[in-house]
Amino acid sequence: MVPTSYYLVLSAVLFGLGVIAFIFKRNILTIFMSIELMLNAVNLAFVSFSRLLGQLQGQVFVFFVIVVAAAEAAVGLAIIILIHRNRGTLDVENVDSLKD
Amino acid sequence: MPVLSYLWIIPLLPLMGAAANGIFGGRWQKKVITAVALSSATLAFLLALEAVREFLTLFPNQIPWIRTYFTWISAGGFQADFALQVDQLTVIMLLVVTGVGWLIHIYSTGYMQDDPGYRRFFSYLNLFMFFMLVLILAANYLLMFVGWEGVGLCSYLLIGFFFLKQSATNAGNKAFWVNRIGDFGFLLGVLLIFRTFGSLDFATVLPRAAGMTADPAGQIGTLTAIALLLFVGAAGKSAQLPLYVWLPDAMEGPTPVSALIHAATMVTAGVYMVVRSHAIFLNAPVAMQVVGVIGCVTALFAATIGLVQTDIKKVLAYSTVSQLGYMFLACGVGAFGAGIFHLMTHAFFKGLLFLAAGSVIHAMGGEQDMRKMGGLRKKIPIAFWTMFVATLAIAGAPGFSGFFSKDEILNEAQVISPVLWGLGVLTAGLTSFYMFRLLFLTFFGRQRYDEHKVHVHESPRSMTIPLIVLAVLSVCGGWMAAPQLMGGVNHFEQFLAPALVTGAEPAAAAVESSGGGGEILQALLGAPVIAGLLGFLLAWWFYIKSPEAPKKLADSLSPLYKLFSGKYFIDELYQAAIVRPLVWISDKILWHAVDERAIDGAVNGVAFVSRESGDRLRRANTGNIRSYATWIVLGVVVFTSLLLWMVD
Amino acid sequence: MITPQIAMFLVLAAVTVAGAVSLILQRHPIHSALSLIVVMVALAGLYLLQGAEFVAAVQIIVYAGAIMVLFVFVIMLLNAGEEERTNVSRLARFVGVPLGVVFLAEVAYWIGRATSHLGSAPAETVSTRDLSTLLFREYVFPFELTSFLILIALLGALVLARREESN
Amino acid sequence: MFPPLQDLYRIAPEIVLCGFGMLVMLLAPVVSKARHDLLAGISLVGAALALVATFYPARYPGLAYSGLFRADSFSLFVHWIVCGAAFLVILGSIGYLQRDDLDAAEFCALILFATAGMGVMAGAHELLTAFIGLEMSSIASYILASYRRDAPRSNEAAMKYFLLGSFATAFFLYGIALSFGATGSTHLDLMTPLANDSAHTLLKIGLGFIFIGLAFKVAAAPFQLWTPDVYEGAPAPVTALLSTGPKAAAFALALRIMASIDAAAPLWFWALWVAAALSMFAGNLSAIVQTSVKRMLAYSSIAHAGYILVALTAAAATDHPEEGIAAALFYLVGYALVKMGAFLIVAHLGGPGERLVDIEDFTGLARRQPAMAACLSLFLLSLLGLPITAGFLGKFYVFNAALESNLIWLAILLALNSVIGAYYYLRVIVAMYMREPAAEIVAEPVPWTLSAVLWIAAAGTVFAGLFPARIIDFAAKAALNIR
Amino acid sequence: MQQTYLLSVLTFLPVAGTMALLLLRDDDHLWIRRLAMTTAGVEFALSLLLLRGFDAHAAGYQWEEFRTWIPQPPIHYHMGVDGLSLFLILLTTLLTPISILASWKSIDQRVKGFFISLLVLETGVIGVFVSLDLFLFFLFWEVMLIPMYFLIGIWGHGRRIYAALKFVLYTMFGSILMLVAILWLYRITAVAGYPTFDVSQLQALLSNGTIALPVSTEYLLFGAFFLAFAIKVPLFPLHTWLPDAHTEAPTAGSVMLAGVLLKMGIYGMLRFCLPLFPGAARQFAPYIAVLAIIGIIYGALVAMVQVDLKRLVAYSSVSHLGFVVLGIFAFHQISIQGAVYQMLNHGISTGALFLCVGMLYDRRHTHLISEFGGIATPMPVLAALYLFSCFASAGLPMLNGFVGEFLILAGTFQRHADWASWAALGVILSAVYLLWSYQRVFFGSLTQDKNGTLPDLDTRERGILFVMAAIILWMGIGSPFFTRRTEAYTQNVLQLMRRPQAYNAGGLPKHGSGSMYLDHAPVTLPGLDTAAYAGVANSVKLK
Repeated sequence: MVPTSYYLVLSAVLFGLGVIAFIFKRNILTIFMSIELMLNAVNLAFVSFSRLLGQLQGQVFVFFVIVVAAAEAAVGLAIIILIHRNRGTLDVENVDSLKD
Repeated sequence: MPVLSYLWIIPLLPLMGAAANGIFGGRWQKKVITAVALSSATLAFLLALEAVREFLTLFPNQIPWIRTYFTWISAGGFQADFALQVDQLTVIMLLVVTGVGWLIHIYSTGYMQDDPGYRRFFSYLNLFMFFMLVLILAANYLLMFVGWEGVGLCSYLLIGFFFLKQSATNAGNKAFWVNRIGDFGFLLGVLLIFRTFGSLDFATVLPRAAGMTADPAGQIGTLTAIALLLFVGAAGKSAQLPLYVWLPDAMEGPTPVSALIHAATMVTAGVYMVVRSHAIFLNAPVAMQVVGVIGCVTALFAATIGLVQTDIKKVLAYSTVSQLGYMFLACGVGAFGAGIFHLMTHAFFKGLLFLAAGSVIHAMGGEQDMRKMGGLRKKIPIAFWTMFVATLAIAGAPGFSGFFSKDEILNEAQVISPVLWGLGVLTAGLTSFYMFRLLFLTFFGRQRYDEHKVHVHESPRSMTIPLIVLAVLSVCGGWMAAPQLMGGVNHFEQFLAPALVTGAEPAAAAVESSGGGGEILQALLGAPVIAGLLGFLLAWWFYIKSPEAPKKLADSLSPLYKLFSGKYFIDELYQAAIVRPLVWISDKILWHAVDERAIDGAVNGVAFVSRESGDRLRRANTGNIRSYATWIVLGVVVFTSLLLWMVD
Repeated sequence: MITPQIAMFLVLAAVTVAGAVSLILQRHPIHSALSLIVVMVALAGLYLLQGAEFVAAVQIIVYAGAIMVLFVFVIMLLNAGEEERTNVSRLARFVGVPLGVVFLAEVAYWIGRATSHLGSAPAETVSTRDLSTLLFREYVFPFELTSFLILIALLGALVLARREESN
Repeated sequence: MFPPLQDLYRIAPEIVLCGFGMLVMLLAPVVSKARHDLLAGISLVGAALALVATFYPARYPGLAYSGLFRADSFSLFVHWIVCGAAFLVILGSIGYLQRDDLDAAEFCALILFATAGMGVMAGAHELLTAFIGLEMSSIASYILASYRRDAPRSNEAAMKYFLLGSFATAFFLYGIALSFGATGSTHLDLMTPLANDSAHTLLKIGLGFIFIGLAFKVAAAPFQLWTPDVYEGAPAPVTALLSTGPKAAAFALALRIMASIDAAAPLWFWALWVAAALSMFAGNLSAIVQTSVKRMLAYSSIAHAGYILVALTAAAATDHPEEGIAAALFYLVGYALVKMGAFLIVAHLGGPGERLVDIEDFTGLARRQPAMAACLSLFLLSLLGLPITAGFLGKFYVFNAALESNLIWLAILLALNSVIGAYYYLRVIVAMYMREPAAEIVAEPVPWTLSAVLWIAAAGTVFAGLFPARIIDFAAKAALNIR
Repeated sequence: MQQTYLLSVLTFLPVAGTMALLLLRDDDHLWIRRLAMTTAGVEFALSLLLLRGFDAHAAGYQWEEFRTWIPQPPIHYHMGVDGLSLFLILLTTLLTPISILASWKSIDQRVKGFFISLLVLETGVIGVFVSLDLFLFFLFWEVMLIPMYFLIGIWGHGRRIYAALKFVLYTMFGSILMLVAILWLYRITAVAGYPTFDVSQLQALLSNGTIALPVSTEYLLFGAFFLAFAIKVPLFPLHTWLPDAHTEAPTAGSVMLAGVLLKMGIYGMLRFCLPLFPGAARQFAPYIAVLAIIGIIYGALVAMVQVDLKRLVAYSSVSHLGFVVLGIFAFHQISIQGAVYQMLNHGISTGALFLCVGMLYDRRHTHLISEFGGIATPMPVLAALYLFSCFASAGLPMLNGFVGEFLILAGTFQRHADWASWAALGVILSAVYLLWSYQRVFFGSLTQDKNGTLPDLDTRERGILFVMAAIILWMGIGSPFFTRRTEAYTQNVLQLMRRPQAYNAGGLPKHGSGSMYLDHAPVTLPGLDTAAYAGVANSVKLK
């Protein structure tokens, strides 16, 4: 059988990669994707924990997370569209009129 | 005892006069003002006489006669009452102050006739009378200090009376400040007295002080400290070295003021105070020596300056300083009685001198430089004769008042130390020299003024009468001591003695007994008289016989002459050594450097630093979310590491 | 020793990580999106491996299917081009990315260290019934809330995306 | 298997809020645009009713929905704050919405939903429920932040808030996952580490991440950088909401976790300490150099988060956390009132498009609109912490708590910071009262709704500043019943 | 104790006045002035009642009012008057109408606001003097800042905003630390089992040894309190806010500032620092005395070289208050009485000086000495009264200044002859800077012909200054009237400073306990299993 720690480490790695992506990417869309990546990592953690502990909650949480992700996606994409509409760019680094 | 029991009336009268004139006088015309001022002074004098009469009827055990009217200050264990006291010493001072003061009031009505500040002048003058009376009637040191400061105030006001003149106001400030330095000493002395005796009443302090064992010679014990501190005050008020500098400048004031305040009464307050505290001084040998030496040196020092002054009032001013020196010399050698005696006679003849000089100036239309006078003998005979009498008196011509007092002082000094005596005699010679110089320059020789510019005229009666009265006093003011020469008793001393024997063993009395009883001839041919004579002859030689002589002498001894005429450059010294540095330090260092740079700089610095750091901090908000995310991750890493590594 | 499951896991894990890395490295958002989809599919596989079939299914259908399609759709809509590697924020570039790596290392290390000894749990498959009972009994409250969450999302999309009728 | 009635009672406020939210949404299409202020009125009623509805949880306290939700005096207190905030924001923004003709319907609906989310956070007794509540309020706020669709700054604010917010949420969620793994449960009262020795580390990381997620929400340094941008860019009424409701809810959640999970407090103590200190300085110092009042207030709210964190630190430091908790709650009340008022005033004075929010534009306000200036001064003074205002007593209690836990140094830092704060608050007063206006600005008439809000806020501030007894007593009760 | 309301009335009457003012139209200046004046007048009249009913021999507080205000932490609305505060209140109620009169004409901008601030200020100050609860005290202490801030900032001159900010920030810096100290003290009492903010109770607890502060704690507490008060006084080197504030403030502001606000610092020292922390006070007395003496001399010297009259007077305040602080920290009954008396004197004579300067300013709109010269010719009356005030503040006998200074010196000299001797130097210097500036302003011939036409004082101004002069004279001659009433206080404070060797614990009824809410019965709501809630307070296990 596969030791749980493998899954957990994998989820940690994915989460970390998500974080790196968030900082590294410039396109708002991809940044948003990196958030999705992080959420997925969390899901993995949930699933493997639920399996480890033999409790189903973990898996239930995954549904909730997915729903939340969906909601965020709807709103986030709408905001992104607005940004693109008003500024004609998706590069976060050009969206910095609010500062200091 | 109508007056003695209501003693407060005497000082109150002049105060009322001052208040009335000062506050309401604006609307009154001159007559009323004159009436108010004069009546208050006159009444005060009359009541003083009555008081003296009543005093003479008292039994010895009722003396000192003390009346307490109300509590002025009381806090914790401390209490100072508004209490007046009369004893022999007070009586003398009372007569001098009210009497001379009264005369000078009269004189002033004439002298200030045309001055716009007439009302102001008289309210000040009355106020002065009030404070002076408080000073001498006070029954404790604190109330005495009230009068002490008060007369200082009035002197400030009256010196700066012509406040449009820069020099006058400067002189006023100088007088007040220098006096304040003295008062600083006096105040500390008073504090020390309170700390030592737990009270400030003469009636408590002096007997105790007398009862204490004297500080060993050459050492500074409590009593000596007190005595010295008090003497600092005295030196300030009575213009002794090194605090005399204000008195010559004080001549900026109107002449009657110079006569009353800066010759007859206020400046002698120091002497009075020392005599009043003689019980303390007697047990403080070091202090006694200091007083004597300072007095003697001042006498000589001022006399030398007086030799070469050309301003008639300046001469008199320095002579005043010198004479005050005599009085302190007397105190220093324990002859307090003699000191007071000289104080009195000096009040007569020096007051007279000033008033006469005043009427000369009046006659000359304000001219004070003797070199521009001369030959006034015929034009203003009264001024001349009175002044002549006064000169004889101050020069110590036998029979005149000055003769007795000065002679006595020197006798006493002789007993204590020949050196002091020698210097005293020398001073006597100088005194008669500069006084006759003044007389000759002013009244003899050819007239050195322009007949058409100034028409010399005799003063109005209001001015001449006081002159004559004072002249009479200057002649016979000293006769009370005369019998002594015939081996009799010195009535003055005898009268004063009870006030001076609060001490367990009155040194004064001892000295006196040893000093007394010389016979006439010795006295008449005594060194002082000789010296005086020499001085007179010298003056006659210089200013009548060969008027060009002084010039020659001045050239031959030019450095000495410069030193004298430059007043030993003491003022310049003070300016350079004290005043300017103080101002510079306060301005450049304390204010600008410390206050503005250092302290405020620090305060504003804090504000600046926080603003700067704020500016740095807000730079973190680049507006770029990638950097924000970086910060967040930074926080995450730090905090998780904190948790994982640190916390456990 | 490598059991089939472990081998399976390793493969899937490799795919996931590769997908994630390519998500980072791809310049064109569409490629990133696709690599994300890869990640999700692989994750679904991992769920299956752990016997969470239903979750795996949802993962494929909702996540990869619905959400990512939405992404792709938006990318097309805005025809977002390649992202040019601007580097306005030096902080992010020189501090942020390394920090990210540090973070990854730290968390992975600690979790690995902490759970290394846990060993493995049997992969008995979860019955959907139990899942649903749990969801509709215990967790009915958050479940209801999620409905409002979606309502909010709808509202948001409505508010934000619609154009002013005025212009 | 319908949930028992009591459970419904216990979430009555949320039901009311969501119900009215939906009602407004349903009415929106049928009511003509012109009459949308009617809908605002309806949602106002909703908020008010929600306040009233808190009577039920007060009447039937206890755990609901198999222990996911908990109604007690603590959640009650927080409910009052958030519902009150919602009420005031809606009332205060009516005029604003009309002026900038923004649609009132969705605006109010979103506020109601967000508030419901906050309510859930306040009462949540289980982490995932809390998470859902958090998401409700957050997502709603993302939308609200970009409510001025065609204002680039508004969108930008929304974008930043959204991306960073979800970023932080991911951490929060990961934290939940890890602590779930460590304790085998997400019910706050059951979360004790499992016997195995992996649990401790996992719980550490988990709670650490949860802390970070919450710290982000309450705008505590070093997670605060989004705050000024978002607060400045978002429409001022939304800023008013953001700076009060969600913050209060997040603090409530943090307190709840801290008090319920035994491991949390000692783990968080140092983090709280550092965050408090950093936030105070970061907020105050950067606020000094601001030229825009709106942004300055944003920074000041960071500083105030720091002050409240001091109270939390105090609570974490002792086994008698009541004083810390009570202080935090009281502070939140005063703070919410004041910040609400201040931002609404800025919203009004900003004029169409909120262009006039610089200090320069406030010069001579005392002449133009004395009442307005007086109110703003009162609020600023309260933020500055001068007596007879709620702000002072808030600080007073925070100090008290800090000292009770022997956090002398933190107290002294707090003291220094309130002096620094004085500097920039007074600068605004200087501008309003002591400078002559640079440019001539025409004063707009104040809509009665806004003035009503301002009066309420001002009165509340002074009242709480003079007679805090009731409030602090209830806060104390809440603190005692937090678990 | 019998409940009276006089103190509350005194405290809040001015605020009531401001409420009335708010009803008036903004431009109805005449009636605004009249109303303000009436309020202040009535206030003064009422405050005289205090004097009448005051029992000079009672040691404790009189006219006490005691009501519970905030139950947790136990904060009481506790007011009372003793010899210390009595005359300070009278001073306040006297100076307020005076400054209203003084600004009758000179304030024509935003008149309403001005008088409102002035009256609120009065409330704040009186509140400070009457409150016997640390919390209440601090409340008034801070409230008072705001009106003053406005007075300086709105109606001031020149760099008024800088000055106002400086004033507030300086004061706040001190007072916020004091707040921390207050709370710390409260915690200590709470832990000891007697939680209280009540001043008299604290004094009792500490002096009868029920609570013994650890030395280091006492030092820190003393430091925090003293810092706040020293800034207010102000004590060198914390004085630099004063010259700015004074120079820029309007006349009324300066009068209140110098007359009353500075006294709050002294009051604080006497009311709190000495009785509560005698050990620390004794420990630090030498250093404080040195600072005070530096202040005396430094202030005088800097005043000497000022070019701006108001600045000069401001620095003279630094010098004078140095005397007061010295007197306090000599711990001698005489000197403390002197200090109390001297702060009244300073209020009057410096107030008078500021009024005079203000009258000059009204005519010429400048404070620069160089702008004047020879003013005595056109304005003899002002010249006379100004000189009078100068001598009052220079400590001329028979005027008020002397009595205070002398008592301070006399008392100090008993213990520390050296301190007194140094301090006495101030007596010389004060004469120097006052008379020198006076000469430059009033004496000599007119330097500028526009000064030649200045009108002399009108009836209102004369009235003001005559009143001040009369008081100066009275206080100079009739000092026992005051000292008799402050005697009991000084004895009391020195009594409180003695600490018994043996502690008699349980001197007071023990109520409450360490934590703020432990005496709250844990609240149990129906429907909850009360077990989970019982004794919650202790059950939260944190380490």
